[in-house]
Amino acid sequence: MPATPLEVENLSAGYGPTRVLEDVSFAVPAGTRLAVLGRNGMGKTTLLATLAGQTRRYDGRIRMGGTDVTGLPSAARAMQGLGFVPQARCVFPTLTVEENLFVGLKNRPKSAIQEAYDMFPRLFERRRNLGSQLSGGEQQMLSTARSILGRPSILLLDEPLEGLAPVICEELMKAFAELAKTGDMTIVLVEQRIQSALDFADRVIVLERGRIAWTGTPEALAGDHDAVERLLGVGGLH
Amino acid sequence: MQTVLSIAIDALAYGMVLFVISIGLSVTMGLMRVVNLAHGAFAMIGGYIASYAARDLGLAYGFAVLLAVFGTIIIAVPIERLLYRRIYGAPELTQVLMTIGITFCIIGIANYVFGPTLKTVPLPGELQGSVDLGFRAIATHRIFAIVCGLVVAAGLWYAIEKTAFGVKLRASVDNAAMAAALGVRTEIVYAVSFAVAVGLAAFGGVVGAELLPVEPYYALRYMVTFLVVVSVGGAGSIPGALVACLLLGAIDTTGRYLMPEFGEFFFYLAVIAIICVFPRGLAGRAKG
Amino acid sequence: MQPIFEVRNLKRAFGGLAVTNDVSLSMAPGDRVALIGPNGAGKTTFVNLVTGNLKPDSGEVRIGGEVVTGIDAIGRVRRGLVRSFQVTRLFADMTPSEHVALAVLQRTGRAGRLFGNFLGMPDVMAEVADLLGKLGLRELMHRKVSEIAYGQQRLLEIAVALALKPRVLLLDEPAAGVPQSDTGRIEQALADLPADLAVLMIEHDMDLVFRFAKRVVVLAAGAIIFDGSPSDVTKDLRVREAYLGSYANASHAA
Amino acid sequence: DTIKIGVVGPFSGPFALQGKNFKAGIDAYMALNGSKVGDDDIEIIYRDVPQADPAQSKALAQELVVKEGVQYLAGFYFTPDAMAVTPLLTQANVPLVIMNAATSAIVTKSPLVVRTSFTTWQTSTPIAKVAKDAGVSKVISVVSDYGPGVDAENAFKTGFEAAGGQVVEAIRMPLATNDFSPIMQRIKDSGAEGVFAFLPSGPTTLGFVKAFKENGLKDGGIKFFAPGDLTQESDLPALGEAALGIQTTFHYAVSHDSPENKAFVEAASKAIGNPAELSFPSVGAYDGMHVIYKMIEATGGEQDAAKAVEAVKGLSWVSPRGPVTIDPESRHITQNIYLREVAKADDGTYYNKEIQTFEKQGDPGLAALK
Amino acid sequence: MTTTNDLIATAPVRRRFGGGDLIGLAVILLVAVVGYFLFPNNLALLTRIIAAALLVLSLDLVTGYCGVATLGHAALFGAGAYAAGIASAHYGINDPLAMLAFGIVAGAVAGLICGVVILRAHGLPQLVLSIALIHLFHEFANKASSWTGGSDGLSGIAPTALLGLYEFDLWGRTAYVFGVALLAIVFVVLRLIVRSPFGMLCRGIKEDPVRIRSMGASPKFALTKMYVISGAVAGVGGALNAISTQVVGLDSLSFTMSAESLVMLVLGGTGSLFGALTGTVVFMFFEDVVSAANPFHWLTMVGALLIAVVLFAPKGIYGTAAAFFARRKEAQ
Ligand SMILES: Nc1ncnc2c1ncn2[C@@H]1O[C@H](COP(=O)(O)OP(=O)(O)OP(=O)(O)O)[C@@H](O)[C@H]1O
Ligand SMILES: Nc1ncnc2c1ncn2[C@@H]1O[C@H](COP(=O)(O)OP(=O)(O)OP(=O)(O)O)[C@@H](O)[C@H]1O
Ligand SMILES: [Mg+2]
Ligand SMILES: [Mg+2]
Repeated sequence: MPATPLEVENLSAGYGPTRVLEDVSFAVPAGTRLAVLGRNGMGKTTLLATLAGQTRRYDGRIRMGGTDVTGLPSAARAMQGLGFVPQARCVFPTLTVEENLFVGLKNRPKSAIQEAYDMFPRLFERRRNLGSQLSGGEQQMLSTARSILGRPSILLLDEPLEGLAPVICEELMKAFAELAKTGDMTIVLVEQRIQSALDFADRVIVLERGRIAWTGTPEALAGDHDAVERLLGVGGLH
Repeated sequence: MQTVLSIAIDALAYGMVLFVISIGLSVTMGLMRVVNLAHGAFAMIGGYIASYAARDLGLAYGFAVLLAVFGTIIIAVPIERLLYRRIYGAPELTQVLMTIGITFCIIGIANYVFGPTLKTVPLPGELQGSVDLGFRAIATHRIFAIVCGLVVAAGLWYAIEKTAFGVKLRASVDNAAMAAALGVRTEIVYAVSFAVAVGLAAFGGVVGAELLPVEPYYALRYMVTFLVVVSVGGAGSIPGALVACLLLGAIDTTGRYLMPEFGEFFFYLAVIAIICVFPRGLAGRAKG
Repeated sequence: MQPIFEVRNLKRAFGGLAVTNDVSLSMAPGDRVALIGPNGAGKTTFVNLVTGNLKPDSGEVRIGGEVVTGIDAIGRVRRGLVRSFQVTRLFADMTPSEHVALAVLQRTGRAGRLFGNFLGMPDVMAEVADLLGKLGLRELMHRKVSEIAYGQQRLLEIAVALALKPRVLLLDEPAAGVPQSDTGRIEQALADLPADLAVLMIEHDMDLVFRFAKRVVVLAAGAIIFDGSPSDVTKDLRVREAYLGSYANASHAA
Repeated sequence: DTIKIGVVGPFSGPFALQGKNFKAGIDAYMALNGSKVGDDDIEIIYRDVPQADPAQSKALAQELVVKEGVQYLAGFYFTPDAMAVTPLLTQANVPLVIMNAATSAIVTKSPLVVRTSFTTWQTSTPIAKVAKDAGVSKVISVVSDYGPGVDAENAFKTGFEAAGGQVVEAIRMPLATNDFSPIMQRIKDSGAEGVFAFLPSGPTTLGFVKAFKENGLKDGGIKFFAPGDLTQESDLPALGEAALGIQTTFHYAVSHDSPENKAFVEAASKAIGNPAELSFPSVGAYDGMHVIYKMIEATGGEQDAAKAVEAVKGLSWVSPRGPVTIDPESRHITQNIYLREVAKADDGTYYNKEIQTFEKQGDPGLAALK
Repeated sequence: MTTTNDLIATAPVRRRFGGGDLIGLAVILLVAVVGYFLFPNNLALLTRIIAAALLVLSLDLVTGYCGVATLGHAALFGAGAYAAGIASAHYGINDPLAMLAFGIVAGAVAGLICGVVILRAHGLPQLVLSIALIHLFHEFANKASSWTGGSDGLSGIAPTALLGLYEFDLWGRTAYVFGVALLAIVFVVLRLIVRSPFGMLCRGIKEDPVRIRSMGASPKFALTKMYVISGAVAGVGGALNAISTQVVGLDSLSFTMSAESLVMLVLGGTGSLFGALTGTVVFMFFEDVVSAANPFHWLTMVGALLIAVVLFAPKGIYGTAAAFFARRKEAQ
């Protein structure tokens, strides 16, 4: 039996003295598309950042593919197959688009950059421009493409649709689904557009003040009007 | 005409010496974003090692230079691990405080170990004496410095702009956390870059020792010069630093020739003028 | 009615790329315009040009009939042209109440005062409380901005713009990063705006666009390819292809 | 009782070498003459002013007087530091013995100031005569652009023109000059037969002397004249070959041949640790101590500044530099000025070789002040 | 709908000149009195510390509150010192308060000049502009030696008795009390200014000038104004220095002094008046103690202090202590 790609046990984390995540536990089987939902400031970003090794962890363990990565620094986790698209995009402003993509390659040959251009032709047009010169949506494309280039086995996406045109959003969600299926990639998605997230995911976690308040399938969530109203603050889906 | 040529030669030689000594600072300050006021201190350490090796141990010049570069790097490695690593990404003023502190310590130690007198690095026979250019003589070691400057400039430019390491370095500087999330081992990238910068400082300290003689206060005496040259060029840009050195060298030399009593005015007015026209330095990297 | 905001033949290129290619647009007081278009179409650049953050290669910008092309960004703000930023630009070390107070003080010409404190100015405080309350930031008003979540920062960004009491308001993706539960607040805040204010909103959230806008302008590759009512835009083939995709078929388009 | 002497000087920082020489001179004097005068023990209290800083100097002097209760103030490398202290002296009832600061005017600021060093006028005037005697009639003067440099320029010009020579050009260059090539070009273009130079002792002299040689001026036959600051002994190992043959006038050379100097150099070398670091401020300090010892003798250890200063007016003795007298009127030291040439000793080291003596020189700068 | 009153009630205590400020003023005066009785023989040092503290406070205004990086702030201080000194030495204006006025005006003018130049760039180039400026000022003072005495220093400054009553004495008592009074007044005024709308505007500029511009305020104008205020404060320090030392040297216009004041500020903690004061007192006192203990090798000790502060108190001594106590309070 293949090891579970991502397991989290009793995780608590935060910033300096401020505790944000409390006692979060879940496991994601291979090829799962997990959506993490929650209202503003409930700790979704913090959860992904902690998984990527970028915030302070107070307690708990994280295992990737069976190995304990709790103490590993960010770079080591990345080399073990973790991909991270942060909410703030974090494009390298003084690097060109091509150089930005190059950093995401990890150890793959340079020619692989073409994959990113195939995914977003817009980036190819702008390949010689600096990251800081890109439009908001272009930065979002770059950030996503950069992480996918490294062929991660687990991909953490923090609001990857923000600022993208509706056509692109559709295509991107299709592409993610494709990656999860054929590429055997486990995807953790944080998204504000609840409908898009539910369409995409096969499992859902809802965070409330840093704790897991609800977990189940998208269909179950759509049917649980009370939870949707209380935890997500919207008046119902579909 | 002869005078003009002659001044041009002097300006070129002076500019290149400035370049060789300060370029390491452009790496730390422009690329690693550390306001490293201790740059001169590392140049000075290089000078002391070379002086000791060549004068007291009687080693060959080339060997003394190598020893200076690697010796300084070896001394700098623990300093990087223990001190510099703590200030990467810290506010500039904190970096100023730390690196001035390091400078003070190095000065104090140098004063204690080597005493306050001037130290020279004896030149090998080939570099002594002058070359006759027809209309004037120029010291051979200055020609050597010019060549060194060109080689360093080309090598460094290539390393930063064209190699994978250069891309990773620039990415780490832009956003260390993100670079790490993409698998870049930022501490190693930083340590290597720092070692390169320190090695260049030591190299410059030795090559430039004829012009800026080595003594304990070297570290502070020329700090401003290095800082000015690098910032006018636009920190982090090798061509920018080169142009700045040549330009400032020319202004300084011409000013000192035409009206030496206003030499300082000339130089600093030019600095102000250049920065007012190019507020990010001649070839400043956009900071995002 | 005389337009309060007018742009004529605006052009700007970066290198060889014509990012704003001969754009003309005018808005009357009370207009509610949505500016949409593919990523990289030049929407943010357009805002930068009209606010004076970027210099156009050619063209003219007027506010209330006055030509402001030669006036800098600050002068344009003082004439009532206010924008919000696509990526939040807030003062990390300051609190929401300080942000809004600063804007109010600036508007009322008191930001240069050397003595006194806004906490002792009842009119300022009342306005601050009112605005922050509207956007649901009351509980956070004395926290540092660096400690509040991104979505809340977006709301504050709008609060600051509103505090300047603009005549023309340009909103660059005000809802990006704001969860569905809170977009309502933004809509409410926009609905409460004075009726004679002209608002131009850039947004990729089509639900919001169609609820808000009375007029939609579509920008593609630096040029306006559509300018008309929301109901017509979904029928425009070019817009559907370049931008809306299958959204045009969804039921939301009113 | 213990009599305390407060010594202010640059003991750290870029001029630390000179401060070290102060201490070496003082230590040498006390080693040779004991640390007691009569029944009183002598205690030296050092205070550091690394760079010219009158505010700090004054604060330290005040602290020395008020808190430490020193009876004598001494040292002072920089003129402004000494100037800042002079207003205190009368009220504090403390004499000030200047061991270096070389601007003529200091002694006029208070009747309680005595100087045992030299002035720039004093050491720069005789070289004008040397230049003229060497058959040079057109000279270009090149000095660092600050107080002492200007003094040197004026002193030389006055002396040289009096002797019938002509200063064709006077260049003042910034203190922080690193590259002297353009200056050398100017010298070449001026058509002068000789150059008079003044730079403060320290790192820049190295560049200057080297540039003089490398730019072909030395080989071009241009003669080089300077006061001795330019070839102070502690810089000579670095200057080396390039300085060979340079003629300077100064009040003291470590190589001075006399039994007094032999004893002094031996004691001072021991005090400073590395004999190569020994330089002129040490002798100013040594003689300053002599003056203070005489003052203590005269007052019997009582604190009476006026009486102490009165006692040394006209005092003559044989210093390591030769015979000297405190001029009763100006309270500045009258001494021999020597013409020296940089020469190579048998052991390969370089030294200032005395070749001519100008006896009993006063301070022409004071006359120029009036 | 909320009322203004309960808003103020929930606000952290930040009134116009509240209890915290009075405590601050009391602390300053208390330290001054303790200093007087602890070091009655070393008042000159304490006066020098006060003059430096005024310079560092002035620097804090532009660096700590506005984010302007400068290594040339002594230009403002030196202008004040020379103006006060020249008024006395050349024009016979010997009344300390008149000299002070000269110092303030000259400092403000120098602040205006420096502000106009330095604000043309940001970051490192800005730092270099300030370095260039301080060298120009220094060189100018060196050249104008008939006015300034050049490198020999400007002597002949002879302030008369303060208010016609208190002579400047050997023990430096008058100078010290004068200095303490000036410091207290300046502190109170600055305290008011940094809390005013203008102070808030400057903090905003420090974080994001572009945002401020889009709020309709001109960062350049505000910063220039702050520079003038800062110049007046530095001018007070310079004048105090000239009055108490009675000699003004080129060092008061030097890069070294500028750099040292920056070091003191960062040591204490930028962006807080107490940080500036703490940094000055700690640095100068430490320097005095170690340089008296070992005049030859004390620099190493100072270097070690700076490194230690960065390692263990990265926000400066006061800044870190304040953060520590704030956290403790929050935890309770
Ligand atoms: N750097 C920080 N320092 C202190 N607290 C922080 C910091 N960043 C976030 N927080 C706090 O942590 C909490 C969770 O923030 P987080 O960004 O994880 O929320 P989120 O669920 O991603 O919200 P959003 O939907 O707005 O992106 C918030 O209450 C926020 O105030
Ligand atoms: N300084 C610049 N130099 C070169 N190209 C630039 C510069 N600024 C913007 N661009 C390019 O201009 C185009 C338009 O950018 P703009 O930010 O206006 O797009 P946008 O319509 O706001 O897109 P989005 O919806 O993604 O925010 C982009 O392709 C961008 O890469
Ligand atoms: Mg988030
Ligand atoms: Mg945009």
